[in-house]
Amino acid sequence: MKVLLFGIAKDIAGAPVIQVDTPVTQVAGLREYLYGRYPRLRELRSCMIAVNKVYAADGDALQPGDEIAVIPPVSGG
Amino acid sequence: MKVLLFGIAKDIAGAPVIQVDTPVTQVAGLREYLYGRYPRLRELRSCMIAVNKVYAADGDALQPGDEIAVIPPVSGG
Amino acid sequence: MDLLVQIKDSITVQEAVDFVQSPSCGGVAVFIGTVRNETRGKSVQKLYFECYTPMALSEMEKIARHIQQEMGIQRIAILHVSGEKLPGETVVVIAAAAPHRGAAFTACQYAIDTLKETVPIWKKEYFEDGEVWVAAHP
Amino acid sequence: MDLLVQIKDSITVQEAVDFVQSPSCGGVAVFIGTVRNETRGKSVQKLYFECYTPMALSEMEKIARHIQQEMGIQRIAILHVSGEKLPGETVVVIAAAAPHRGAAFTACQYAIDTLKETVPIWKKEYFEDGEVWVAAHP
Repeated sequence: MKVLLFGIAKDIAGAPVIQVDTPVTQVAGLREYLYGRYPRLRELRSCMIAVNKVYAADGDALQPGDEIAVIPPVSGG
Repeated sequence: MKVLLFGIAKDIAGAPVIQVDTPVTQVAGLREYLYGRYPRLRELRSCMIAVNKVYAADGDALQPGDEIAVIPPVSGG
Repeated sequence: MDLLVQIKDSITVQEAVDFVQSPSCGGVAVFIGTVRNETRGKSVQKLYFECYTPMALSEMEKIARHIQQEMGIQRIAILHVSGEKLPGETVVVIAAAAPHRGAAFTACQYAIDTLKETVPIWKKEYFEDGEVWVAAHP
Repeated sequence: MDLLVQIKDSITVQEAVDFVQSPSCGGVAVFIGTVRNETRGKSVQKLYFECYTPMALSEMEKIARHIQQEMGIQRIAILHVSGEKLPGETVVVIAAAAPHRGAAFTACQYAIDTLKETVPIWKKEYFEDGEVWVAAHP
């Protein structure tokens, strides 16, 4: 499973895309995986997950082929 | 004493400037004079008098040399 | 000078925005009024704006100064046209710049609301079958 | 199409206004955001905007559709830049046209407020002594 990262999350991971090799089937599981691999993500004001370009809740399921992204606090405008 | 007229007041008077020959010393007196000479001014939604480019109240005095104007309802913007 | 009030034949949004924008102000709110092609269901051919220009500029400046002194606005531009205008043409542009965008919106709305009540400018609408001074009668 | 959402290198106020203006809408409200030359007392050299473009466009379109369906707005444009921007440059333009100007102001403010909360765009500020992703930490 591939995960896109943006802004400070990209800097923390050191890459715009990472590969997740552990099987995760829910947003909550992915979040725990990411926090374990990149503890500094926990320091952010917020850290949302988007699935197929829509904000996802922790209980949402992940399917193979989903476009998954880590959304640190936005600051456009 | 000269009086400037604008918008529909100018149309009612048929001129952009009129001469007032009766002596008037207050805005209220001028208003009565104008209503007498141009009764259709009474039909307007409002009819303000400006003295030296400032809205005047009925009790304000008029001095020789004042710039006096009839201000029908405004509709800019 | 941090305020601009003008009455002229033709105005653009850009000149108002250029005047108020500054590197120290992050947000600009703008209002643009244009000639509508119909009013109360009747097709409008053109408008004519008559201005008591010196007093209108004075009233526009009062609005601008009030906004600067009471509403947290640093730079403001109020531009209005005079003369004939066709549907789609711009007749009024107001731009306000402020460090806080809420203040810029509030100021811009106050400016157009007050302009429509106090500034001695008169609009005549031309229809196929006649013409009328807007809002003159009850 | 009566809504326009775009992310690109450079945007102008005029293109947003041109899109929303129509002879049937008398009033247009606009918000323009520019790069400030300082933030929290520190001089800003430049900004960098990173966008998750497909999702950002989708969120911008949600804002635009909500405004059209719930707020009495006929035409709306939401434009945002990506990449490097210097102080004074325009980074966001929102324009809303409505028969009633109050609705246009309300919609414009709703759009910029919501954009800043939901649209996945990130701003990095460059100072003389370093750089920081805005609002990332508590």
